Order: sequence, then structure tokens, then C-alpha cells
Amino acid sequence: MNFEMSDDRRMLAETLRRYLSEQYGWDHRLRVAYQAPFHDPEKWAGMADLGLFHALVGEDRGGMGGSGFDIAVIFEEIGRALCPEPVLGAVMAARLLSATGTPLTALLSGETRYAVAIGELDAPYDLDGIACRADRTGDGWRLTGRKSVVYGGGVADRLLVAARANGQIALFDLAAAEADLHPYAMIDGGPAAEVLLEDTPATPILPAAQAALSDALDWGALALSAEALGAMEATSAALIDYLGTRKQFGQPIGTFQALQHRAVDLTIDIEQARSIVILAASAMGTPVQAKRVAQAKHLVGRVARKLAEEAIQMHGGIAMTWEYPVSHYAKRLVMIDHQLGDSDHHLGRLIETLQTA
Amino acid sequence: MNFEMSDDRRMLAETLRRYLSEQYGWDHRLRVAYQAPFHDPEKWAGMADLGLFHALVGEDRGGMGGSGFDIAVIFEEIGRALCPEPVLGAVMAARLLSATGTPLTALLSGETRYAVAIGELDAPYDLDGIACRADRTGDGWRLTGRKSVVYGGGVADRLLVAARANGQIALFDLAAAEADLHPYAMIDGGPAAEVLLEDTPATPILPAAQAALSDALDWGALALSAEALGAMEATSAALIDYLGTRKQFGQPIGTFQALQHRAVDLTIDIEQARSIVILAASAMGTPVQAKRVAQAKHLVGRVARKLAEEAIQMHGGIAMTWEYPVSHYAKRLVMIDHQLGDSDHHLGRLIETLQTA
Amino acid sequence: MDLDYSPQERAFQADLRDFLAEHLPRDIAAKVTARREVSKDDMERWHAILNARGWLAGSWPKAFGGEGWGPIEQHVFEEECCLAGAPRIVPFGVKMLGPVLMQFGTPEQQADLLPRILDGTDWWCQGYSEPGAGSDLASLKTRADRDGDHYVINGQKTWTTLGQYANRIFCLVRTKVDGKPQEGISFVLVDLDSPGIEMRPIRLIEGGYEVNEVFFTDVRVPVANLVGAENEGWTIAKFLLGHERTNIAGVGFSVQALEQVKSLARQITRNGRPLIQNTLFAARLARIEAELDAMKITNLRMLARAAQGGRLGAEPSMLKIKGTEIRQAINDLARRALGPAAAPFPSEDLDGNLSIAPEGHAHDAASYFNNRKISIYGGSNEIQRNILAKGMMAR
Amino acid sequence: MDLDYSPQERAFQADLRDFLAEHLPRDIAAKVTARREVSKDDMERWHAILNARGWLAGSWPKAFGGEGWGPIEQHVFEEECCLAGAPRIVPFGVKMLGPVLMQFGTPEQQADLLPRILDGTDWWCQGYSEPGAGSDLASLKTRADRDGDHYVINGQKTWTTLGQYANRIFCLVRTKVDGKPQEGISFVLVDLDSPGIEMRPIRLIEGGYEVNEVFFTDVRVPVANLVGAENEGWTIAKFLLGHERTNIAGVGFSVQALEQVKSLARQITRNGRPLIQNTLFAARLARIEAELDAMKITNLRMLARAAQGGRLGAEPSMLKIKGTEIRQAINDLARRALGPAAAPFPSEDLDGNLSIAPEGHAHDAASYFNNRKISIYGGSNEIQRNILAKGMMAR
Repeated sequence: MNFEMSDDRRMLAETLRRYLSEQYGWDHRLRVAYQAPFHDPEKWAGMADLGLFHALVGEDRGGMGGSGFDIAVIFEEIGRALCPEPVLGAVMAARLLSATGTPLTALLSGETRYAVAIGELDAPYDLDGIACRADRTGDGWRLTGRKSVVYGGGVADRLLVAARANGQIALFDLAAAEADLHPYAMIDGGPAAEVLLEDTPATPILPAAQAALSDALDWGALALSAEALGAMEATSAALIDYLGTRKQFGQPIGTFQALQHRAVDLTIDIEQARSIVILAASAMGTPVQAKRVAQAKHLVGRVARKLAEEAIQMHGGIAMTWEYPVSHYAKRLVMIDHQLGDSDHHLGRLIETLQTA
Repeated sequence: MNFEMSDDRRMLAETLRRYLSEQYGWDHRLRVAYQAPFHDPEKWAGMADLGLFHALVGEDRGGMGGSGFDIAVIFEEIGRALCPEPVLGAVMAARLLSATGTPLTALLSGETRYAVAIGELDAPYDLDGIACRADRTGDGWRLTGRKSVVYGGGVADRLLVAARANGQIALFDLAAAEADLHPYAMIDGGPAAEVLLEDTPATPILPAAQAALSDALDWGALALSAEALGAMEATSAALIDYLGTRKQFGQPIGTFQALQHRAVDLTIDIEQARSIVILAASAMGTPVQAKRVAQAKHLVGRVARKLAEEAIQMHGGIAMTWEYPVSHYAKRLVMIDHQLGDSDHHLGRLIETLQTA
Repeated sequence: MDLDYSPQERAFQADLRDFLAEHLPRDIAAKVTARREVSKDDMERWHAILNARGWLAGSWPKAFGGEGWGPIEQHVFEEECCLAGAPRIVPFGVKMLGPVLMQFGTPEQQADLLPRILDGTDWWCQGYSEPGAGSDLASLKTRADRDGDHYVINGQKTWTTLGQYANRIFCLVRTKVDGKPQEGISFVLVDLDSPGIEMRPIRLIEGGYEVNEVFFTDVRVPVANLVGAENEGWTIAKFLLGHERTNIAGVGFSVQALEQVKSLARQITRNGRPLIQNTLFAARLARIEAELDAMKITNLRMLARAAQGGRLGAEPSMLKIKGTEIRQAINDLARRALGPAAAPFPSEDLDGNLSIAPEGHAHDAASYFNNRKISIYGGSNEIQRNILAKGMMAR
Repeated sequence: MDLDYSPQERAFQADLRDFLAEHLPRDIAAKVTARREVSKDDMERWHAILNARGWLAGSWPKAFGGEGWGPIEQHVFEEECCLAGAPRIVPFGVKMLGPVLMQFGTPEQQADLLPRILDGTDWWCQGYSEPGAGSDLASLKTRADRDGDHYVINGQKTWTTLGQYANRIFCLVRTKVDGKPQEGISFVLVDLDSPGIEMRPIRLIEGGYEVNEVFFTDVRVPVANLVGAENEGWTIAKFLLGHERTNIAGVGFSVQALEQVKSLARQITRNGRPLIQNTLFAARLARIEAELDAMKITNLRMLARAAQGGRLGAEPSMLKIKGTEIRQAINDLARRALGPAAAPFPSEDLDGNLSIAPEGHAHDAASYFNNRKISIYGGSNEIQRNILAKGMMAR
């Protein structure tokens, strides 16, 4: 039993943390997150140079990492820095492309940015309700439908799209330029897009993609859970610091017992969130992957929202302002629950498991 | 708009409160609640003399009350005194007997004690799953089945039993002596019984009793919600008193802000519980009766349990003892949620209403 | 026990509904119900419409141009306005300064200033909080030093709501430095075009602008602008905190918002099924609905007591805490219901064909974040709990 | 990162399972899993069985008759015992006094008393809390006045668990009245058959007897029964509070209890459908399961740190708070699952044909009430939060 990170992973985390704090400082982050294109291509390239994308992928596919713990470590740093770069697309694309045997060279080098387009307005978090359809025509396949709130969609070079073909869910690859893309910022910053497809040509890369897509959704949910964990650590540190310095009625507000106990409960909840992320990371690739990921996304979503609300409340005004970083952390912590399944959605998955066991 | 009680009702409440505090003091209550027959026939008669049972019934049926507010006022006092007398059976029986046109003389005088036997182990809170069956024989009807945790069952003179007859739920009346009764105390005190029926003769009094039974269950749930309210008021008063007197680290524990804020939240919750009981009482006999009662039983159940747990916790040891009254209030507050539908059961009813609206 | 309004109150309610149906501008109501920003012009139009009917300051005594409404009429008015989607009346003149002037102002101040509140000549804002004195008002530091028949004000106020639209500000300032902190505070009226005042907008969490910082540098204010006696501002501050709290529970907002969430949950589908069919979501709705229905009664109980002249002690604090918790929980539900459709930063580009959230719901997430303020301002819920605890332990 | 036990630990786990399968008396395990009272004889039998294998005090150093287990082996032992339904080892001798004697006792005390703990000659109980000194131990009032080579003890202890079975008690007593409250406390050993001692049972909320009050009236105790130096009892008390906290989270209890609730929810039906098919109930279950699975890792993380010699600061308090909350939530679920079947006061009459709750669950409601104690005793969760807050704000 050992809960220490390996030296390699620790070094990667430290390198990334240093890079983000030096190259992606707070003012820069704020500007990038809300100004088109809502990401910074130069910093994306810089992160690629650090070996970030190699760490997302296993050695068998040309990378240097690819375990659940690699993903968790990286996304914890992304969350800590509130970095809006669309790395999530790379994690999910790497899983999908690996399932099809497609080479990952351009993904690993950071040269090609992928966005994964699965969710639709009526089927935001799972595959059953997907309505986007693929039709075979003389010269290939064409996609018709709308993919909503595609993370990184507006800045992607290529899109991986889940669509219905011959009665099953298949996976298609297309150049982002082929689709009718409508990019926008998310309320917590960073790029997303509506992807409109109308007889849009695309290459089928996996005819029966249900399992691969579920797997990619799991890895994405793990990444987001770890990202939330990093953002929670940063938020909690800011809160505790504030409690120790801000004075009311002549004493630091951190001396008020009611606030103390609430802060303590948040701290414990964050420890629990860390534990469930560790558990999920360790379960990737095992038979309990889906259950552990659902537990992580559920529990993290619950704790993240509570922390966001409590952090704003206990700051008492200042964290309601754009200028104070905690407000942005709070937005991320709440809105991360709207990506790849909120805490109720994953609770629903856990309930099904209990009911069918 | 007026939230004052009428003079009649206030007088009844005060009379009952005085009677219970003088005649049903704490030591007496403890002895009665846990020693067979788990109720006190003499005090039952005394309460009848006060006009208690007349207050449960409308003037058209020979009583002097019978509104939702009458029931609420009486049960609030019963709850405040933690009185284990099985008055609940009288409330429900009065509704059922009224629906059949049966005279209430013996109920009103307190001479006849009724228990209402609806719930079964597989169908504790509603009518759909009732398995107890009624068979027509040469000389009348006979009942076969088991009714579980029948409140007041062991001390009743007559039983009103819901059973399946000719494919619908019908209501039967029988002398308690005819059934195989197994009385016991409830964990929070007071009488209950298992009622075993095997070809037990009974008189059909309502062939299609579904509506009347649902109505009786609503009135019972209102009564229990009001009882919980009274018990909550008493518990909260004891808690606040304790916070003001008990010292730790040289000061009253009520000066510790964390405890203060928790006590405040409980106080607010109790106000909300009072409001929802008022709302339910006002809705009896109207089209929203079922919804309001479900809201009341749901909300009260939630608040009562929270108060019970918090009251024990904040007392810090003493309320874990049999000797200290709060422990018994806490038991009642938790276990009342096990009678006539717990907070989740009633939430389920509310969900259905939302989903079919 | 009687939970219904009296015949007179019901008649008033019917009048109000007719009035709102006829006179509330549709474009403004559409903005309010979609939780979009209401412009200065919108608010001024609505104030003028109400004022024409005599209802802008209905709870003011008739002598001052009001209708002399009691707590229940005031409640009926606010509830109906909420349900109809009317914007909130900007409270700083009508609900705050007005009552202060009636209680503490000179006849000249009353004659001069009250009509200007009603006819919209003055838009007042509030100078209470300071960067170092939020919930702890007594520790405020903005100084007003006497210089002849002027005060010279130096310092900084913050959280000044809608200050960007105001021409005047009422302030709590320190006129005496020694003694107890509460003792040296005065209440003064300041023209915002006085030299030395700078107003800087504060951008809020969701991206909007509704509060400001106000900096005072050697701002000269005539001593005649003092309200009440010098160094008795604390009394006025307490009066204001205790006053005009009928809508503190915000029940009208919650009722309107919950109805919106219910219809949203029937409109939004998940794999073809309406969201309301999801038990976990429906459970959240049903729980909050029960709390809100209880809250309506809690609110009415306190109103009835106030209407009968009963003294309200702890009750307003209870209403504030539970009322804001319920409102925030409903905001949370709306955000949840939208799923990913809550994610986009609201912008005009996303309206029309491209709209992601159902119509009128593009601002629900922004509104959820913005409304975190309601449990903070006006005496945070923690302060309310302290007040309640004090009362509770003194029983 | 490696979440698994080492090969040696797994081998130990396998040995343990074999041992428990073979040697844990079935009748005792049945009582434990049904949450029924375990008798004095049951506990003594089980202690003897463990002692015969050398596992009664496995974490004691070999020199004193233990196995020298580290935190992980101790955890494995406790977890497996829980899962098998073994009764908890009575902690007062093995886990409390034993370590105190090893650290602070004289060689004579060690040689005399430690073997008597292992072989069951002595059943120790604890005299810490007093009616006026629960969480605030420093304010204890029981006095030990020196009289020649004896102390004379007067006062009252309370919450003395299983004192009714004990022959000896270790006490914190006041040997000096002036100075700081912490300074005048000593740790003494007292025979319970000494004249002047009266033990009175306290009946608990659910009706059972497991704690006692102990009254001391002029009880004479030889000075040789002092452990450590006079007036240094506070050091020993702190040592004890910091010691032996591996099972503080009670994960094993929770795992075992949650499995029981799961099977209960499949066994109990509502209108013919298993309760687990009720979404609201299943949601409660799934939420707690996620918390518990997280807790297992939280617990192992802290154990791993302890095993590597890391200093545990705030962690035990976290484990206490969250661990007890989870255990209590599971107790709550079991009670809920039973519905009305939870209502009867447990009694022999209701067993057999008449049983209302499914077999082994007649005591679930009683157990829910009884287990409210776990967030109160051993330093209430409020005290733990104070400790954590102190550490947090000092960072």
C-alpha cells in the first residue's frame, strides 16, 4: 500500500504547475477564458512541449503514461490553475482513437486539437438518446444533426462525432472546418461550440462504438473529477487564508466557531473527494471502472457545489466579484457538474447498478 | 387572515395540557408507556370526560369539532406531553365510521376503543398491496391475513380492518376479542399489536372503502404531524434550556457559536413544520387534502428526525440516557416517521402528483 | 384560524391584477422573467407608471403621497408584482430614505426630498458598507470632519447598488472618532456630482454590473444635509434595518421562479422523456415546493402579527434565512434542469436559431450565481443567525 | 500509487480469515450481527480464544506478549474481525491501560498487570468523565487527597462503559487544586471492591445497560497504584487520546452494516416489489456507499502515512467525524428500510413465528438510537471540529 506519487508523475505535476503559474498567470487566464477563441494556442503548444499529451497516452500507443493516475495528476493541476485549455478533448480522443487503431502522432505532439462531440440537447450525458444520424451516400458517409455544448469545439482541428448508423452508434472523424461551428465561451470560461451537421462528409472509424464511447466518457469524467479536486484545493486554501486575515467585530472571522466548523466540514469533504478520485483512477481499465467513475463524479459534483456556495458565502461579498479569483473557482466548481453528467446523473447510474445486481 | 386559535379551541388545548401535566406526569408516562397494557384506561376515561373525543368529530355526527385544526390542536398537546394513549385510532375510526353512517356514541364517550388495521408488512403505508382477504361464508364474512404493527391494537375493543373482498378493498368491523392479538410496546412506548386473522368472523361495513380509507389515512397523518410538532416544541425548549445552563470550558455551551447556529436552524425548521401543519389542517376536506397532508408528513418527518439527532448530539451524553426526557422525545420524533408513511413515502406521493399533473 | 385574505384585500388584489395586466410593459416583464438585465430606462418607466397610479410608495402615509398600506396590502402588492414579472421597485429612495426622512428629517427636508423620490427627479443610492466594514457597520471609517457649515468627507463606500444610475447618495459617516464605535456615526445626504467623488463599477461573478465602489476625497457637504442629529446615525441605521421587511422572505420571487422550473422540467427532455419524470429531479422539486408552501404560511403568520400591531422580534431574521435558502435552492434547480444548456456564457449570439437553453432560460446559470448575494447582503445569514441566537438564549 | 496490501499483509489476512472461520463461536457472531447484547461470558470466551492465538493484543510489543503489529496489520485484524461478526475487543485493558503501563508504568506494574490483562484476570474500566466534565476533562473534580501512603478518593465518575463487569478501574483524579486545571491531575488504579465504591448502572435511550456511574466515598488507594508521576496525569490522558486510533473510522463496522442493509433492501418488499427498486431508497444507499468507499481510501491513506512513520495531526479527527457520520447514516438506513417493522420494542416474545422484522433485524432501531453515542463519546464531533479548526487556522 502506497499513496505516494511515482517520481515521474510528481515531476510532471510539478513541471506543469510551474508552467501554468508562470505562463498562465491569473490576468492571462481571465483574458483567455472569455476572449475568442477562449484558449491560447501558444500555451497549448507550450504544454505539448512539456510532454503533457504524451502523459495522457500509454506506452503501447506511443505515449509515456495513460494510467488513471496520470490523467488525475494532470487534471488536478489544470483545475488548480483554472486553466481553460481544452485538454479534455485530447483525453477522450486518445481513448477513442486508440480503440480504432488510429495513430496518435498529431495528438501527442499537440499539433492536432481534437474535440469529441457526443452530447445533444435531448441526450446530454449518455448514448441512448443520440439522434444525430449518419447516412451512406455514393462517395462515403454524411452526418446530419446537432451536437450541443461541445467542449473545445470551436478551437478543434478535428471532431470525433457519435452518430447513429445502421441502427447502432458509430464513431466518425471529420475536419472541424467541414462542420457549421458556432463557438462561444462557457460561463466559467473556456471554449465550447454548437456543432451543426447537415449532410456533412465524415469518415467512419468505428462502426460499433458504444463500448469505446462509454469508456471515453468514463475517462473524461475521471479527468473532470480530478480537475474539480485541484480547483477545490485552491479554493479551500484561499478560503482558509481569508478566514485568517479578514476581520469583523475586531477579530479574524476564522475565530468564529460557526465558520470554523463549516470550514472543517468542507476540508473533510475535500479529503473524501480526493479519496474517491484515487479510487476511480485505480479502477480504470478494471471491471469496476464505470461504478468507480460514477461514484467519483457523483461525490465530487456534490462536494464541489457545496464548497463553491460555502466559499462565496463565507467570504461575504468579495467572492461575488469578478476581480476576486474565488468567484471564478466557484463558477468552475459548479459548472463542472454540467459536463459529462451531473451528480444526479451519476447517482442514477449507481442506483441502476444496485437495482440490477 | 387570522392565525389565532378560536377561544373554544384554545380552551380545549389548555384544558388538555393541564390534564396531561397533572394527571400524566413524567414518571407515570414512563411507566405506562412500557408496561403492559402500555396505556392507562383510567386516564383514557379522564380524557374522554374532558370532551377530547367530541372534539375529534363534527357536529353533524354528534361531536363538537372535527376540523383539521381541532385534530391538530389536540395532537400537538399529546405530542408535547408524549402521551402514549392510542387516540390516533379514534381519529381514524371516527372518519371511517362516519363514512359508513355508523353511530359514534360509544366512540365519543370513550367507552369503546377502536384500532384501525390497514397496514401489512408488505404494504405498510398504502392500500394497493393489501393481502388480507375476506371470504363470504354461509353465515357472513370471515377474514384471513395478518395486520402488522396495529397502533393501539392490543388495547382496542373493536377493530376496523381493511381487506380484499370481491376484488376491491372493503372495510370490516369486528370485536377485538375475535382476533388473535399479540400486543407489545413500541420502542418509543405505547401500545401496538400484531393482529392475526384466520377465518375470523367480521361485519362488512363499507364494500368499496378505498376512498374512505385514504381519507382516514390522511387524517391520521395530519394527527401524527401535529403530534410531532408538539413533541418538537417540547424538545426544542429543553434543548435551549440546556444550552443556557450546561457549562463546558467555563461557559454555557449556548455561547458557542457553532451550537447557536445549529439551534437557530432547528428553530426555523420547527416554524416551517408548524406552518405546513397549519396548511394541511386548513386543507382537510378540500381537493388538496392529500397533497397538503403528504407535504406535512414529509416535511415534519424530515425536521423531526433532524431535531431528534441534533438534540441528542448537542446535549452530549445526557440525552442518551433513559432517565432524561429528551431521549424519549427523540425516540418519538424519529419513530413517528414509521407510522402511516415515512418522509420518503410521502415524498413519493408528491412526486407522483408532479409527474401526473 | 383563517388563512385567506379579507374581502377588501381580495378586492385590492383583483385591482392590482387588472392594473398589472394593462399597464406593466410587456418588454420589461419579458426581461424580468428571463432574468435578463433591466435597464435604467426600464426602471424609470415602471416607477412612473406606478407613481401615476399612486402605488410607487403605497406604504407611505397619505400625507406624504402614499396610500397608507398596512403590511398585508404591501405584501399583496409585492406578491402580485412578482408573479406578473414586474421589476422590483428600486428601494433606496422609496423604501429606505423615504421612511428615514419621515421619521428623522426636518419638515424642509421632507417637503423638498420626498416628492423628488416619487417623481423620479432623484435616484438615491446607499453608502453604508465599506471595504473593512461589511456586516460590522459600527467599524466604518469614512470620516466627515466639520469645517464651518460644511462636512468634509473622506473615505470609501462599497457595494453601492445601482450607484451608476444615481444622482444622490445617503451615507453613514464617522463624525466623532473617540468613544464607542457606534456613537460617532452620522447620516448625511450627498450629491453625487460634488467634486471629489468617484464611482467605480464592480463587475460581479456572472459578469454583470450592479454594484459600485464610491471614493470620497475632500467632498464638501453642507451641514444642512445631515439627517437627524449629529452622531445619531446609528439610531437611523438600526431603524432602517428594522424597517420595511415585509418582502424579506421573497416569497413572490420564489413562487414565480418555482413555477418556471416546473414548466422547464416538463419542457426539457432527456432521451425523449420529460425531465420531470426523473425521480431524483422530481424529488428535488417536491422537497422545495413543500418548503416554499410552508414558507408562504410562515410569512403570512408574521404578517398577520405585524398587521395586528404585534412586535416582530426574531421573525424577520427567520424569514431572511429560510427565504433566501429557498430562493437559492430554486435557482439551483433551474440551473440543474438545463444540464449542459446552462454552460454557455449568455450572449446575444446564442439567441434565435442557435439558442441552447429553452427560451427565457439562457440566463438561469448567471442568475444562480448572481443570487448567491441574497444570503450575504442586507445582513448576511450568519449575522441573522447571531441575532436569532441572542434572542433565543435570552428567553 | 498502490492501493493493495503487500503480499505479507495478504497472507496475514488469509490466516485471519481461516482463524475466524474456525474459532469464532457461531452463537456469538449471530448476536453481534443481529446487534443484540453480547454477554460478559461471550466477551471473555472470545478474549480467551484470541489470547490463545496471541492475537488479543497483537499490537503490543512481543516483549509484553503481543505480536508487534504495525498500523496496517492492526487495521487488517480489526476489519476482518468486523466482517466476520466478532465482538469488539473490550478496549480498556488491551488498548488503553496496556499502552499506558508500557509507556508510564514501573517495571513492577508492567510485570504484575499486563499478563492479567491478557489472561482475563483483570477486567478494567475507565474513570475519566464526570457529570460536570465531559468533553472538558481538565475541569474534573474527583479528588485524591494524600494520607500517608494512601490516596483518599472522593467524587463521581460517569459513562463508565461495562463497569458492571469490571474488577478494576483506572481513573483521572485531582491531586492538586491550585494552579492550572490541567496541572493537578493524576492517573491511579483502583480495585472496585475497595470500600466506599458504588457502581450504579445508567439505562440508555434504547433500554440497554452498558454504562455506569461510579461513586467514590473515602476510598483508600495505595500510592503504589499511581501510574507515572503525581500531577502528570494530563500527559497520560493526552497520550491515550492520541493513541490507538487506527479503528477510529470504524470502517469495518460500516462495511458490514452496509452489506446488511443492502441485503435487507432486497429482502423487504413493498407491495410485492423489493425495496431496493424504490429509487429514493436506492439513492440513499448509493450515496452512502460512495461515501463509505471514499472513506475506506481516506482511512488507508492515513494508515499508510502512520505505517511509514508519518506524524498524524488532524487526520484522526477527520476519521472520527466522517466515520461516525457514515456509520450513523447506515444505521438510519436500516431503520428506515424496516418501516413499521422497526417500531416494536425488542423482546423475546416477538421472535419466532411472530417476528415482525426479518431475522437478525429486530434490534436495528434500538441500535440506531444506541449508536447516536458514537459521535458523542471519545471526544464529541464538536470537539474534533475544534481541534481541526485550530490546526487549520494555524497553517
